[in-house]
Amino acid sequence: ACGSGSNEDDTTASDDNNDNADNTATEEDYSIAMVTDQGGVDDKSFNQSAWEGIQAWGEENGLSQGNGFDYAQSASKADFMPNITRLVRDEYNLIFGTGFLLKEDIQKAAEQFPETYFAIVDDMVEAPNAVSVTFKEHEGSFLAGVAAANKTNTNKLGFVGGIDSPLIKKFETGFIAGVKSVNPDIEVDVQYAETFDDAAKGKLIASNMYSNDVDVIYHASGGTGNGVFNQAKDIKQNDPDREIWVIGVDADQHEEGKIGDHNVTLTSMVKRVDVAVQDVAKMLQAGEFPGGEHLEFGIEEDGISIAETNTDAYTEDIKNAVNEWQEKILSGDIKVPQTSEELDSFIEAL
Amino acid sequence: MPSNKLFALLVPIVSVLMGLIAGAIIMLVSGFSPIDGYTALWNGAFGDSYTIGETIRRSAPYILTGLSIAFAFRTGLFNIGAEGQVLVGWLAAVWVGITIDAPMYIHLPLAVLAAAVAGGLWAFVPGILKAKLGVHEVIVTIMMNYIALFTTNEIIRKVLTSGQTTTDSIAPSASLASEWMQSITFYSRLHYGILIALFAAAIMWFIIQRTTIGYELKSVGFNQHASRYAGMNVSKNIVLSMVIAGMFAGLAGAMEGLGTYGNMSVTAGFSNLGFDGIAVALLGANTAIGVVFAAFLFGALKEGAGEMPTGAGIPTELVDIIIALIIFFVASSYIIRWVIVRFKKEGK
Amino acid sequence: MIEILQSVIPTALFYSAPLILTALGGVFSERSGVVNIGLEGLMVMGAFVGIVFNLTFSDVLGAWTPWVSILVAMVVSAIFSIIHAVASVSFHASQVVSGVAINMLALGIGVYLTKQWYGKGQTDMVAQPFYTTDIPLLSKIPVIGSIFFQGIYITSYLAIILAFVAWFVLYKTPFGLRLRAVGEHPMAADTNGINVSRMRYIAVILSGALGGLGGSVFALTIASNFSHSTIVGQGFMALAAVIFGKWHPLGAMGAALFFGFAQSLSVIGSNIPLLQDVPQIFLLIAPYVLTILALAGFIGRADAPRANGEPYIKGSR
Amino acid sequence: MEYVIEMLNIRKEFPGIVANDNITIQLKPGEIHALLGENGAGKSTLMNVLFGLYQPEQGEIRVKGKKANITNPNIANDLGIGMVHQHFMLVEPFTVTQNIVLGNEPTKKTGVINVEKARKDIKEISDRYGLKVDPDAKISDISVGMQQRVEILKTLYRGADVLIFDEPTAVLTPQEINELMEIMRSLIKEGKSIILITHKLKEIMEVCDRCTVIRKGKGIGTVNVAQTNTNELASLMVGREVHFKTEKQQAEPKDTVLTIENLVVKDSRKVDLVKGLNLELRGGEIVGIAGVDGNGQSELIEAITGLRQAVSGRIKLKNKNITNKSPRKVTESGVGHIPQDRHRFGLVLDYSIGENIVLQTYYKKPYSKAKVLNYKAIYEKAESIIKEYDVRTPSVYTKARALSGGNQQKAIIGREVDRSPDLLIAAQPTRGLDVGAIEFIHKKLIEERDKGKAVLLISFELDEILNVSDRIAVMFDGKIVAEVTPEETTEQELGLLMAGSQVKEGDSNAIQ
Ligand SMILES: Nc1ncnc2c1ncn2[C@@H]1O[C@H](COP(=O)(O)OP(=O)(O)OP(=O)(O)O)[C@@H](O)[C@H]1O
Ligand SMILES: Nc1ncnc2c1ncn2[C@@H]1O[C@H](COP(=O)(O)OP(=O)(O)OP(=O)(O)O)[C@@H](O)[C@H]1O
Ligand SMILES: [Mg+2]
Ligand SMILES: [Mg+2]
Repeated sequence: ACGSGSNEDDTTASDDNNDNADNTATEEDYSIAMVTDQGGVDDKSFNQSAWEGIQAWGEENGLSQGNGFDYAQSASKADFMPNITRLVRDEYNLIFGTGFLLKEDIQKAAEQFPETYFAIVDDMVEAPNAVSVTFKEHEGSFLAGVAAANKTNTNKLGFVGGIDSPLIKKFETGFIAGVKSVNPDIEVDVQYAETFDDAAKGKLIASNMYSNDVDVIYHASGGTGNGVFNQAKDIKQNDPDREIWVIGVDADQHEEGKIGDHNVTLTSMVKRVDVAVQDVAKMLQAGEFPGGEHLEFGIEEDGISIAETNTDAYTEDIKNAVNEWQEKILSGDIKVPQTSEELDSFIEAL
Repeated sequence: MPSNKLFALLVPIVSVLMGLIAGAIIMLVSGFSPIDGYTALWNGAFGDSYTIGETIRRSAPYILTGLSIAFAFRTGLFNIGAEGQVLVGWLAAVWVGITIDAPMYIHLPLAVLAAAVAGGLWAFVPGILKAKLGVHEVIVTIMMNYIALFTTNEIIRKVLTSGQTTTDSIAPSASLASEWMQSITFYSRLHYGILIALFAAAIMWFIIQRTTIGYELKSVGFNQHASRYAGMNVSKNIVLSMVIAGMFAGLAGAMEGLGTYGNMSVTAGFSNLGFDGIAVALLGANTAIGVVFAAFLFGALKEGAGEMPTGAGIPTELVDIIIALIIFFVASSYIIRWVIVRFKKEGK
Repeated sequence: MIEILQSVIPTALFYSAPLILTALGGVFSERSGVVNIGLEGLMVMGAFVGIVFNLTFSDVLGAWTPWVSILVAMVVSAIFSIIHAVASVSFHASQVVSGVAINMLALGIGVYLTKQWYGKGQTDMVAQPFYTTDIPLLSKIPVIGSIFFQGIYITSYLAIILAFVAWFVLYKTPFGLRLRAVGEHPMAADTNGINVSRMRYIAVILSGALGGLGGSVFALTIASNFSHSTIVGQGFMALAAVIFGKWHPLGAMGAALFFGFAQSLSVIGSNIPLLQDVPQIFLLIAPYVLTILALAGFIGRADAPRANGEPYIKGSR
Repeated sequence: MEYVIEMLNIRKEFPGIVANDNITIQLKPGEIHALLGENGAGKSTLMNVLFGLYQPEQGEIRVKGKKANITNPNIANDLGIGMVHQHFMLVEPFTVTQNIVLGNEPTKKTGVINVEKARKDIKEISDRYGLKVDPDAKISDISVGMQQRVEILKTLYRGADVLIFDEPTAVLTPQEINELMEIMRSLIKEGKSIILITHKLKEIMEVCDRCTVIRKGKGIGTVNVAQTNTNELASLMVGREVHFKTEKQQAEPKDTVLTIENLVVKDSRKVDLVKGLNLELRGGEIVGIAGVDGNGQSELIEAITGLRQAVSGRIKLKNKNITNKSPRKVTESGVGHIPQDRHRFGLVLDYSIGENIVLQTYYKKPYSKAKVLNYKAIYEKAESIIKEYDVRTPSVYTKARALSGGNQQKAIIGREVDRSPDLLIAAQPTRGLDVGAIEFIHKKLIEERDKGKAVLLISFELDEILNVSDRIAVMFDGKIVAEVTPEETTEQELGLLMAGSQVKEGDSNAIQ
C-alpha cells in the first residue's frame, strides 16, 4: 500500500482484503501482480508504467490493490525470486517481471511453477507458460534521432547510455540511425556512464558534451540522466537564449526539463509498458495467453511513442519530419538497426 | 559482577529486543500496526519452509563477508573491500563454471577455489601496499571496489559473452544448487553453499583461536612492535590477513555465482553484500560464532522485510532502521551492561 | 590545453565540492579521535533534508530556497550526528560500528519518510536548485578567468573557503589546538583541564553539519531529487579523501579535488586525441587506479591521529 | 602549624581492591615531601585523587586549611596544584609551546593563539627556574629530560604552587636527575611546595625534608628524613630487611659469546649513531654499558637483536655471524632481550600473561604442534614462571595490560631468562621498580651469569651498573671509549668518561 499516497491510511483494510483475496479467487477472476526491479513502482520509468497498466486493468475489472492485483518491490537482485515466489503462493495468475534484470528469475520461476503464467518485460524467456514482452526501442530512438537532427544548430549531438548492454545499444543505434538518415554529417558523441544511478557522472558527461558544442543529448540512463537534465537546465538558466536540449527516455520527462519559463526537454522516447501489460492481461482474460511467445511492441502496437508535450521546442516542422519517418518505419521501407553491426551497414547504405 | 559469558549472551538479546521495540514505536507513530508488521516480518522470514530456505540461503554470503571483515579486524585491518572481492570471486567462480568441462568432484571444488583465489588476489593489493608502503587499506579497498565493479562488468560483456549482460549458466557439474534442498523448501534457492559458509566459520575460528597463524595475526593486530620483537614477520602477516579475508569474501561470490544464480550479470551498482558484511562482523563481535548468528539475524530481517509491504503495507526500509538500531544498541553494550548491573543491584 | 582545462576544472569543482565539505567534517571528527565512517549516512541525511525542505518551501522562499535548504540540512544532520556522538563518546561504543549504523539508519529513515510523505520511493525534482554563475570582474581575467571563474557553483567556492576556514580553526585557534590534542592524547588533554567528551561531541556534530552540507550541496547541484540511490558511495569517497589528505583540511580538499579531476578527465578522455583509442574501461577505472598509484607512489604512509577510534574512558590507561 | 595540603583518611577503591585505605599525608609550605611505597602500593592513586582525576570514597582534602572538593583537574589547577605524571601527558606531534599553553592559550583579539606571547611567557618562567627548553621543538624530537621539563613548565605556567612529581626520575639519566634536583631546590626557593614520588631512596635522602610511607594501600607513617637512613626507609616500605648491594662471587669468564666488530648503525633519521663500535663479551660475566642516553645504546641493542639494520661491521654470537639476521634468527641463535620499553616491545598488552610468556616460542613444541597451539602447555609454563618470578597477577589468563609495571617487568624477565639464552641483553631492567623488585631482578641476572651465560646490561643508573656489572664499558658518541671494572672506578670517574673526557693512562690497563 505504500506505493500510492492515497492508500496509506487504510492499511488495515487492505490487509484484510489481502486475506480475502486468497480465499475468494475463483477460476474466472484473474489476478495479476508484478515484481519490480530496483527502480520501484515510482521510478517514472517502465516499472511505474507497468504498474499504471496493471492499475488501469484492475480498475477496469473492479479490483483493488491487494485484491486482484498487487506488486512486490525489490530492493536488490536477491529479492527478485522471493518476491516472485511469494506472489505465486498468493495465487496470482499472472506475474510480470519488469526489467531485464529479472530474466533469469522469471525463467526459473516459469519452470518451477507451471500452473502460473509469467511475463517478462524487456527481455526474453523460454517457457510454455511465459510470454516475453519487448519493445522496439530502436524505432522510437530512431524518431528521437530524427527530432534531434532537425533541432540541432551545431550538427553535434550526444547520447548518454546507462550500462553498455544489448538493450541500451538498441537506443544508441536507433538514435544514430535516425540522425544520420536526416543528415549524415551530424556527429553523435556516445558515452556510457556504466551506471544507472550516478547523477554526478551524468552531469560530468553532459557538461563535457555541451561544452563541446553538442546541443541535444538523448539519454537512456535512468537516474544518471538526472545529471544530464541538471546540466542542461543550469546552462539554460545562465544563458536563456542558448539552444540546448535533452531528450528523455521511457516516460515523458517533460517535468524534469522545466526551468523557469523554459523547458529543456525537447521530447521523450516513451515506452508504453502500461499498454503492453494491459494487452497481455486482456489476452489472459480472453483465454488466449500467448505462452512461449515473444511479443514485440513498437510504434504500430502503440508500445512506443514520441512525446509532443513541449510544443515550443517540438515544432510543427519537427513533428512533420518525425511523422514522415514514422510512416517509413511503419510501412517497412526502412528497417531500423538494433546492433552496432546493423548500424554500420545501415549507414553504409545511406 | 555477573560473568562475562552471561553478558555476551544478554547484550545482543537485549539489543535485538530494544531494536524491535523501537521499530514498533516507529510503526505506531506512522500509523501502522506493529503486530501486523511483525507478523509479516516473521512470516516473511520463517513463515513456511520456502521462506526458511530463502532466509538460510540469504545468510550464507552474509556469513562469508562477515567473516572476511571480522578476520581482517582481528589483525587490526579494516576491509571495506569485501564488496569488490565478492564481485571478483563471483566472476571467477562463474568463469570456471562455464568454461571448464570436468566431473563434479573436480569441477565444483575448482570453481569454489577459483572464487577464493580471486578474492584473495584482489585483497592482496591493499595488503601488500599496506605492508610495504604503509598505504591505508581503507582507501585502497574502496578504490578496488570500483575497479572490481567496472572490470567484472567489462569482462562479462567482452570476454564471457559477446556484448551480453548475463553470462551463460554454469555447468551443472559446478553448481551448488541442490534439488533435494529445494524440494524440501518449496523451491527456495537454498543450496549447499550454507555448508561451505559454516565450514568457513569453523575454519576462521580454528585459525584465530587455535593456530600459531592466528596467534601471530592477532599479535600483529595488537602490537606491531612487540610482534617484530618476538620475531614475527609483520608484513607477511598483514598481507596474509588481507588475503585470507579476501578469500572469505571471494567465497561469498561463489555462493551467488554457483549457488543462488548460477551466472553473473552486469550490474549497475554494488551488491551490498560487502557493506552489510561490515555490520554483520561488528554485530558478531568479530568472532566466528558471533558472525554466524549475526548473519542469520541479518538474513532473517532482510528476507522478512520483503513481506512487510505486501503483508502490512509497511515500507521495507523500516527493517533497515530496526537493524541500524540493533547495531547501535549492541555497540553501546557498555550502557546496557551498566543498566543490567544497576538492575541487578536494585533487585537485591 | 587551455580548452581542456576550461572544461576539466569547472566540472572537477562541482564534482569535488560535496566531497570537500563532507571530508572536512571527517577531518574534524577524526582529528578529535572519533572515527567517522558514518559520513555516507550524514550525506544521505543532508541530501534528504535539503531536497524535502526545498520542495516544501520553494514557493515561500523563492531564490533563497537552496541556501536555506542547505542550512536546514546542516542543522538536521548535525542533530542526527549526535546519535553517533552519544554512542561513541558517552557509551564507549566501537566507533566503526556506530558509523555503520549511522549509514544504515540515515538511508532507512530517508527512504522510509520519503515513502510516507510522498507515497513513492523518490521525490520530484526540486524547482530551486543551485545554478552556476560567473564571478563578476574575476571572470573577465584572461585565461584564468575562464578556467576558474566562469560557470561555477558558488557552493564550490564555499567548499574551498570552508577548507581554509577549517585549517584556520584547527591550526590557529585554541579550539583547534584542544580538538587535536583530544584526538592525539585525550588523557593529556584531560589533565590540562580540557573536557574531552565535550570536544568530541562538538567535533562529531561539526562533522554532521559539514556532512549534511555536503549531502545537500550534492543533492541541490547534481541530483535534484532524493531516492535510495542519490548518495551511493560519495561518503566513502569523502572518507578516502580524509585519509588521502592525511587528516588535514587542505589535504582533504586536495584529495577531493584530485578525485574530481580524475573523474572529469575520465569523462573527457575520449575527446583528448591522445586518449581517444584507449578502451573506455580503462578510462572508467582510471580515477581509482590513479588514486592507488598516487598513494603508493608519493603520498605514502599517513599516520592517523593517535587516539583515533579509541573511546576515552576516564581513569583507565 | 599551617599545611598547604592535607589529605586526611583518604580511601579509594577499585573493583576488587582498596588502593588507598585510610591514608593521611600533610604537606608543609616550602618542603619537599617524599611519598614512598612498593609498586602498586597506591601512591599514584593517592596523587590522582589530589589532582582530581579520581574521586575518593572517603576522607577529606584541605588546601591551605580550607576544605576542597576536587572533582576534576581544572579545580586542582585553580587551587594551584600541578602534577607531573608518571607517564608523561604530552601530545607528541605538538610543539613544546603548544603543550604548555594547551587549555590556557593566550589569544589575540582575532581569537588566534598568540604564539609570541606564549613563547615570551614560557621563556620568562624557564629562565626563572632554570628549565631549559626549546619552545618550538616537537615533543617527539626532544629528549625525555626535556619532556619532563616541559611537564614542569606546564604546571608552573598554570601558576601551581604545589607540585606533584610522580616518579620523575625513573626515566631520567643521572645528569638529568641532578638537574631535576636543582630545579626542585629552586622551586622551593620560589616558595613552592613539592610532593615527590620515587623509588630511589638516595634521592629522598638528598632533597626531601619529610617522607610518608605507604604499604599495600595503608599509611605507615611520616618520618623526618634527617632522622632516618635508607635502610630504615626500605624496611618501612617493604616490611622486611632489604639488601642494596647484591651479593655476588667473583666472575669466572669463559669462552667469548658475543663479538662486535666495527659496527655502524643509523637511527631512524638516517644519522649514524653507532660509529664503528667494538665489544667482546664472555660467558659467565656481566658487562654493563654506561653512557648518557642518546649515545647509540638503543641502536646498538636493536642492531644486535635484529630489530635494526647494521650499515657495516659484524656481530658474531659464539662464532656464528648474526649480523642483520631477522629477530627470529637472532633469538633462535640464543639471544634473550629484556627491552627498554616494555609496553612497546616487551608485551602484547591485550594478550594474556600466558600468551605473552610464549611470545617467542609459540611455534615450537610443546606450545604448538603442526601449527596448532597447545594452550595447556602454554598455561602450564606460564604458571611455573609466574610462580618462580613472583609475578603478582590474579591468574595467567589475565591480560598483561592489567598488571602493574613491576609485575609486567618480572613476567618479561621470567620469559627471557627461562629460555636460557647464551646472551641476555637487559636494557633498563629495573626502571620504575621498587627496591624489593630491583633486588630480585639483580639476583636473577647474577644467577644467569653464574650459570655461564653472558649478560649485557644497559642502564642509565650508575648504581645499578656499578653494583651488578663485572666489567663496565663506557659508551660515548657511538663508540666504546673506555672499559673499567667496578672495583677500580667511581661514579665521578664514570661520569667524566660518559661525558667524553679523555681516557686516562691508568684506566686502559684495566681493559682486559
Ligand atoms: N584504574 C584502576 N583500575 C583498577 N585498579 C587500579 C586502577 N589504578 C590503580 N589500581 C589499583 O590500585 C593499586 C594502587 O595503584 P597505584 O597506581 O596507586 O600504585 P603505585 O603505588 O603508584 O605503584 P607504582 O610504584 O608502580 O607506581 C594497584 O595495585 C592497582 O591494583
Ligand atoms: N585498567 C586497569 N585495570 C586494572 N588495573 C589497573 C588499570 N589501570 C591501572 N591499573 C593498576 O594501576 C597500578 C599502577 O598503575 P601505574 O600506571 O602507576 O603503573 P605502574 O605500576 O607504576 O607501572 P609503570 O612502571 O609502567 O609506571 C597497577 O598496579 C595496575 O595494576
Ligand atoms: Mg605509580
Ligand atoms: Mg611505576
